[in-house]
Amino acid sequence: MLTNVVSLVDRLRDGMRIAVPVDYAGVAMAFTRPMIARGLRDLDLVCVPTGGLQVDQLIGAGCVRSVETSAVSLGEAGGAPRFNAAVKEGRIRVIDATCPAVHAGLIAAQKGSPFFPMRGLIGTDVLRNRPDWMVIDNPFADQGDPVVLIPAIKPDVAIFHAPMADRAGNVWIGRRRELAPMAYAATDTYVTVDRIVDDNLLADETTAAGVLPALYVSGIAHVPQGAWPYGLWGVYPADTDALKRYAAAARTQEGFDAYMAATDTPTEART
Amino acid sequence: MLTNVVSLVDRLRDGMRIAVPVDYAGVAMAFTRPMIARGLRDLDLVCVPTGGLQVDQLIGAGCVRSVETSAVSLGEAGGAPRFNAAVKEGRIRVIDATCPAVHAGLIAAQKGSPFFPMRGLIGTDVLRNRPDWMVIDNPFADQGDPVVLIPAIKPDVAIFHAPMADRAGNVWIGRRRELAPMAYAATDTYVTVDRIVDDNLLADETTAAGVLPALYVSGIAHVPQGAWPYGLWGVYPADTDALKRYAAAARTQEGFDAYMAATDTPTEART
Amino acid sequence: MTPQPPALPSETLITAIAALLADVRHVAVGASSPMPAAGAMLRQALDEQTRHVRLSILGSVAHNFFTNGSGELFDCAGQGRIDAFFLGGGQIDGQANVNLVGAGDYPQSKVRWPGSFGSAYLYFVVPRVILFREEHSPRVMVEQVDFISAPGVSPPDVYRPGGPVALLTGKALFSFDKTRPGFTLESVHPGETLETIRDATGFDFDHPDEVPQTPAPDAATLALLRGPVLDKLAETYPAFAENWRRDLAAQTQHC
Amino acid sequence: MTPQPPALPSETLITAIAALLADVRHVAVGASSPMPAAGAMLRQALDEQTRHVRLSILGSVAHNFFTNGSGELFDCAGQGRIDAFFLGGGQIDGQANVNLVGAGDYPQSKVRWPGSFGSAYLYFVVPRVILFREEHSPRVMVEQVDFISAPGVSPPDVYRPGGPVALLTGKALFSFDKTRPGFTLESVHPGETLETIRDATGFDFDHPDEVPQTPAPDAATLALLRGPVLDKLAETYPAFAENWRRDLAAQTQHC
Repeated sequence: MLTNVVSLVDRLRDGMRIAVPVDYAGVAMAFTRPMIARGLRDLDLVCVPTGGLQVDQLIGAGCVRSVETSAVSLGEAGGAPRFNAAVKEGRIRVIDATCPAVHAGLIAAQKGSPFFPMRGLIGTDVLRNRPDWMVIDNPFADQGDPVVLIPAIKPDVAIFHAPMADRAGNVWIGRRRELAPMAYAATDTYVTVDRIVDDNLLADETTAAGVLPALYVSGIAHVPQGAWPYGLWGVYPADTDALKRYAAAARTQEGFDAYMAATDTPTEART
Repeated sequence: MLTNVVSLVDRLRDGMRIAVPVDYAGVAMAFTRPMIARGLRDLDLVCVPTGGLQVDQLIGAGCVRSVETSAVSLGEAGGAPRFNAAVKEGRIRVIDATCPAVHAGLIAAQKGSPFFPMRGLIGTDVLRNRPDWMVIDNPFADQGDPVVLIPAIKPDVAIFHAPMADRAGNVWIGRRRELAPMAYAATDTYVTVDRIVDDNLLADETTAAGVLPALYVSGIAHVPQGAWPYGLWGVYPADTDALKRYAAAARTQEGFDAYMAATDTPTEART
Repeated sequence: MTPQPPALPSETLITAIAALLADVRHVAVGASSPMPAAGAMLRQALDEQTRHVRLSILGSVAHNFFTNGSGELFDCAGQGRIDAFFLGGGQIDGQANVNLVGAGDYPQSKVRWPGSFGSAYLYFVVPRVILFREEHSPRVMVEQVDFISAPGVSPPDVYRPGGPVALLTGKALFSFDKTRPGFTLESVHPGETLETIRDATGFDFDHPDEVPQTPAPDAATLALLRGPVLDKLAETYPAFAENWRRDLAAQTQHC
Repeated sequence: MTPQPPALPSETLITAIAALLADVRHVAVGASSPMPAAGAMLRQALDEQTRHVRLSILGSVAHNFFTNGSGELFDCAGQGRIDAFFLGGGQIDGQANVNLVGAGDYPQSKVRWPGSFGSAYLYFVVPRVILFREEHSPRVMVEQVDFISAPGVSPPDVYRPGGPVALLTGKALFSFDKTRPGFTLESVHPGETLETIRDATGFDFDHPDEVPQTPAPDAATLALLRGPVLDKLAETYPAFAENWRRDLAAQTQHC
């Protein structure tokens, strides 16, 4: 169960559907460069429910075929430059969603249900561009009451970064519970963690409350600060200056290539 | 937010739909006798997903009009005597469900969706006796693929017992997370707790992971051992002997009435 | 070393359960099901050198690997992450329909049982459902159940990756053929014959010409059962483990 | 005591936001929305003696009252537990449609913005959605959006307990009438007139004969803003709070 990043990335394949979490929920940034180095192609990314730096870098490196997402941006550091360029040039397929629809698709998969009904969406161009979603009349209503059905989202793989794991493979996600449905819905889940603890996290009811059980975890790699330059909820903040360095560099493909060819280091360690 | 059991029970009304948890997840037994003393009538109970002693006592005291449940029993202490008698005599309406259908109805309410689709159930007499459930053909399937739709369950009130709460009204439920959807789905949630802590449970990420936020909690009463004779998950076990004393007494209505008129005390304290 | 006392009936049952769990990765058992739990623990012990068999005991603090409340078992099963589960029933019929609700007319049943629990879902989605009921009598093994909590088979258009594979009772082991559909008597426990099974069973079933006897555990299996399995079981089912130890002691005295 | 410097334009906006939040019990704001957060904090301060106004700031550790992941906001809104929310938009049109996706043809937009986030849901279920965009120019306030992330109004058969009630910009405050549907100019900020608003707005709107000026905060409100609100805001939005303090200092020097 405990291994290293490269051996986990070796299990990824071209054309896989991969779920990644929102900026602040624990992005497994440590996977990104190994995924690019491996030359993965035609990945279908699912952002839960939005994407950022990792998505932008994988797109910039040509690994991505499609992105299902409610948004992609670098937050305070501005728009996602390689995502925006790829959309404009038609080099990737962007499948625009809205946050609760991504959650709805994962919940359907979690529950083993074929779809999940969702309010809202009627009359949006989001819905108009989703032939994979369906509108039916709510069969419980006396008269016409359109409701959108979101099909189950079943990623091949979910990847994320978490504060800690134990040696039995239990991962502590705390109140970032969107990570649990990602793992429930995915066939395999690969996790990087800041630390490995010796005690079983399920043995204490206080820590157990924040655990994603080993049952759903296929592999774990110990990577301190593995979310950098993103932060880790309640543990350390994002390195906004590093995000801005990337944003400035990646305005052009050449700038992106140069940035990725070099090594960036945490802003804090630079003085 | 912090008050006592009687003032919380005073907020209940005849005819309310009340959700109660499974035996081991924290039953607010301390509410039971005050509810009976108040003379509540025509309650519609929703067991999440099964019921036990509390349900049996409320039925025995004549407070209940209907029970939606996947089962009612006293576990090791045997069948639920007053429930079984009331069903046989047609004095209550039993709405038989199956565990995941109760969860599905609560999740639909949690998500603000009108219903939730569920596999299984086709061909069961459970489904045949639920005119409030519907079967449609999965619109995402190429050919006929029947799927059952469970309408949202929106209780007026959810009641349960938990290990602790803070003064801001946050309740720690740990990994008994079925209690959260109960509260999300209900209009009001009243909780008894074993202890009140001074620190805010959300201030620490480890405890926060197991918290039902105050946002969903309408009132809390401090009742040590408030689940007795049931236990509290990870804290103290059930008092099986007390359950057996009740089971023996409640075989007849007279026995039940006599038991409820007297005071029973924890077996441990009896020596 | 004193010779081991012969297998208790319950030890033979537990061994039969472990055999039915060959190759499963994850088995879930109910909170008050010591025998299935023991079978699963024996499976773990038998396979210890080669692979990890996951066992989830509902409602047990020590064997609970779930952290998302009582709904997680069903989610997990719906995701295809539970390979085997046990179901009982107040009535079981020859089509493998199970009734956990009551005998007689519904809803005012003559005898009311607790209710269907999760059977109306799990029976559909868990690939290997083992029907387990120690009482083997015509009032349990009926021709047709009075209430279908969960059906043995479903029409082809119904989503059904799971279903019953076997019925184990205190008297015999049956396999289930969903194409027919119906049960086939696989073996009878010590002391039983085709005739005694016929008398105790309210439904028709197939059987081989010669009905074999359910195998008793061999010495190595008995050692596992009475050692690590019994110790582990005692943590969750102390009363059951104590009875087991008492039965063993009684048998030793008679030897 | 030195006289307080006059209200900054941002302080007038924050005061207008607080007015729009009258009577709400629970307001949620986005992670990068310091002005709406300040408005909500002012509302809390104004009502402190009489009631508790709940404020959830998404992505903030200190102001996060959710424990069920990023989906809880939407669940909470769907349950009717969020009374007010703010939406921006790369484009906003006269029907209150908002576009957070991009300008030009979809999907290969000339300009691509991040995406719709939760707007396609929250706009339907939160009773009081306040459109807030400081830039008030014809390229933002358009006659018709290029992509509808979320529509201003819906046909009567669509479940829609929520929707837009107002549009607040750096120049003016509009109310929204969903029956017409359309915006009405309620007030202009200091330095603006009906004419400057017309020039800056790509859509038609109603207006009273005399357009009032957006009221500046009174002395008591200013004291709250520059005291507890600014202090509290600095915890979550340090850069914004620092700029605010700098602007106040610069203004004092000019007095």
